[in-house]
Amino acid sequence: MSAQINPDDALYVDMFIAKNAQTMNFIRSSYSAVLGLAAGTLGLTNLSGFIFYLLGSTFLSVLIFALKTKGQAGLYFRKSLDVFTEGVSGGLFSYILFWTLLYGIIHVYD
Amino acid sequence: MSRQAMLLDPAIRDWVLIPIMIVMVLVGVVRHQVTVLLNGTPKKADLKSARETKALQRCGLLRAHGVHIPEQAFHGRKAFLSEAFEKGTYLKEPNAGNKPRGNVMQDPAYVETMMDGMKKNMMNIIPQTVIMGWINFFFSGFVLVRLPFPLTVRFKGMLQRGVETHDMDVSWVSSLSWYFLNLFGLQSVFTLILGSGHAADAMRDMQAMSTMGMGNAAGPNLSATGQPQDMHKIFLAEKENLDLTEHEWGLENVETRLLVKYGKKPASVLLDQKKDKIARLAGRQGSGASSPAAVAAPSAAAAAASRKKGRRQV
Amino acid sequence: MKFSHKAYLKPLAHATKYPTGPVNGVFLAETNSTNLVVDAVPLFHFWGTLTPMLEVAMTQIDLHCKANGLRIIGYYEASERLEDVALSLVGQKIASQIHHVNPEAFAVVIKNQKINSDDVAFMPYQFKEGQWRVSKDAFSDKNADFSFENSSSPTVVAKALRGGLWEKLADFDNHLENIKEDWLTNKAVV
Amino acid sequence: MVNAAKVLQDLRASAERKPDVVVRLGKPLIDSGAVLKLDADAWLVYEQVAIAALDIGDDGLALKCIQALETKFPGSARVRRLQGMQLEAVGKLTEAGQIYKAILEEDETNVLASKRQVMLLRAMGLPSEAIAALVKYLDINYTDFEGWLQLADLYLEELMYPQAAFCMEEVLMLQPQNHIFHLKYAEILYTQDNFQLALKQFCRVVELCRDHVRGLYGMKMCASRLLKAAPSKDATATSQEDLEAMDLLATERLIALYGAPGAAAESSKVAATKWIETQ
Repeated sequence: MSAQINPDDALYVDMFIAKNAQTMNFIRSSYSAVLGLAAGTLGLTNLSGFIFYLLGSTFLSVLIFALKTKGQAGLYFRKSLDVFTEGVSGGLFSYILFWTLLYGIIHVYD
Repeated sequence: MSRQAMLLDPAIRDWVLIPIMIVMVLVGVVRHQVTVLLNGTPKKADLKSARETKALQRCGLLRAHGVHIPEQAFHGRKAFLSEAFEKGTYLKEPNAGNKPRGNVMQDPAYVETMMDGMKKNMMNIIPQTVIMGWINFFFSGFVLVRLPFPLTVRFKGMLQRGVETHDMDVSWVSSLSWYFLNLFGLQSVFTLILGSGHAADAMRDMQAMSTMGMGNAAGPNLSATGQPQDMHKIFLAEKENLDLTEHEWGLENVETRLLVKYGKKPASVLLDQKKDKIARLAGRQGSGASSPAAVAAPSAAAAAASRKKGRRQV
Repeated sequence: MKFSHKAYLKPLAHATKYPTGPVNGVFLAETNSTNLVVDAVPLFHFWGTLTPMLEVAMTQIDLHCKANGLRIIGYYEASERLEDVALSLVGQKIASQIHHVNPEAFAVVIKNQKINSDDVAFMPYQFKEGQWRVSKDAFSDKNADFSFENSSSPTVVAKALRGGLWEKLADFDNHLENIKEDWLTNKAVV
Repeated sequence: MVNAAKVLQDLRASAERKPDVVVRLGKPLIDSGAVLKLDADAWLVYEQVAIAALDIGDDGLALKCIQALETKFPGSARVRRLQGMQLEAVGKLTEAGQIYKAILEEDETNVLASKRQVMLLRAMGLPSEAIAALVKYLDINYTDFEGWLQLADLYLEELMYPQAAFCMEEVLMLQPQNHIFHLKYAEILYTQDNFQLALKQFCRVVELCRDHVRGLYGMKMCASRLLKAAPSKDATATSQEDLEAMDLLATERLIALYGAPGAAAESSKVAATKWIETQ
């Protein structure tokens, strides 16, 4: 791709983009932990647990999109879709951990 | 549901499940504090070596951000830098090349960086091996908890190590797998407790353990084999890449981009310009025929362009 | 040259507003009167030595003067160093340009140390034998060239500046950042 | 109290020079000792208020802060630098120079001391020595764009435009997103009568920051100058047709900006619109 700077590329200052991504990761991973606790107590199993995570995660992204970035996520992330995808994989691990923990505590031990 | 309704003794929960988790959180926190302590004392880089690394950085920067400065500014710098690297003006000891290299171990700076690298690596490996050893020793031979989601049978061997039953549902897992679950799952807890840039990062542990200490943690001016790098060679290598970089000015068509931005011209104009540029590039390459690879790629694009614009041969 | 209250107040307000960098501007007088300096227009506090915006500013001031029966009569500047009262290289160039158009043009360097005190903070320069020379002990009875329209100007100005009047002043740099700023007449600062 | 700490923290992050605000917020915190509640940040606030106090000449407050830092970090190079700055503020430049030399003897790469040394030379009115010291500093700390900016200012003060242009190119490579640097570079190029390059940089300013008045003015002047001059032969120059488009765009945007109701004061609006017509 020619090294020509396309107009929008230069507008993003890498330092700020990294900061935004970091905050998103911070919010989403803590949120996923809580989501895992909820899934565990509800005793969700198999696919419903994962669907629950995706639903919760999108709900979080919509909240951030509407409230924090007031609709123009493009100002804060290179692509406005990043709000929905940022940190989802990171959050998944904590979700599974707390989900298993709670599920175990409630359903596996009598 | 065909799952066996098996319940476990709550003592397992109180004495195994929760303690492992707590221990891992505490170990993570301790390790973070120790790493902070370890690299707390920044070592005094002397002027010369700082200047050396900065010169390399300068060349890298010119290559990366050269697009922002005009043509002659770029070429002026390119000439200056390649000539300076050739002569080795930025070298720590200009005639380091031909000095017979003494035994590596005497050079204090070299030993220190090796020690430093070793310490960092140990910090990553010790806690993990200790915990795994502890878990294997105490908590093996029984099923700890059931995963709420099914896994393929292939996982059975790994997840139920030490519990040699073959008809048990794979979702029942041993304490070792609970350890792995915690290792990755506690990221969010650590970010909560230790703030964002914490050192208890599971990914790095994995990487450190896999390379067993000979990774790039061995310090900047040491090659993978740990021998002190002959800086002059690095500079010459850097000079080659610099000479190869072509300069493309980012502001070449800034006027048209501006007109498009203000809606005076359709955005398609930008695309046509890009094609013309590639065509012009191919034209120069075609006649020069310097390297076949370069000719193949652009000419393909140019062919597409010419087809669109009638039989303009490249 | 007689300085009206406004012509003394605005340059000092300009220097007080931007103490950390060099500032400059021009003086205005009526087309017909020869020795009454009625107003001052603050120009720059960013980069005083670059010409594009200087060209724009000078042309716009000319147009403004033609419309209001005024003409450019002098140039002022303040250095960022406290005790520096020499007319800078750029200052000499601009002052000479004004002098070229209007022979009685003069230049003034603001004495930073005197700004908050009650005595005169202007160090006037006149163009003599092809050079900008300091006009010795100006504003005193010995030298009739430079004086005030009303002698109480320094004390009144010093008090006004201590009162924070300088915040209302806008120069051409401010105007370029926000075109609402009225830099030509600065009505808010009188 | 929390709000003041937050504002001080933002000012530290943005490195804006607002000494009066810093002293107004910091002085009560320090006098009442409430600043110690900020634990780690307390010492940063002490340093920040000390520098601001020196800036506006409140030596008592500055000495108080430096004293507190001295007791907390005895003999630290950073505190000694503050003492050097305090001496500079009261005009004892030579003693301040000795302090900086001492710090540098201990640790050659101390950034703060070498920067203060440059500013000291500039405050003493010795531009050539300041330039030499800054060039030596930048040869080592190449990626410090503030150093390059300072060097550009020093060169501009001496009207050495080509060197200033070189420095601005370095700054652009380090900070390509900031339109102010593009603007400064454009104005230096214009002063060198390099209208072709200046026009490109002015366009870049307007591209980065839409409807930037100063950028539009620059664009208009460069375009009209190039249109008046003979069309240049070299291929990379902007084509005549682009020049006219630029001229037209700048005129139209400026008229729109000034024309908007209540956008500009009467006198400046009249002057600006007349200027646009005469170009």
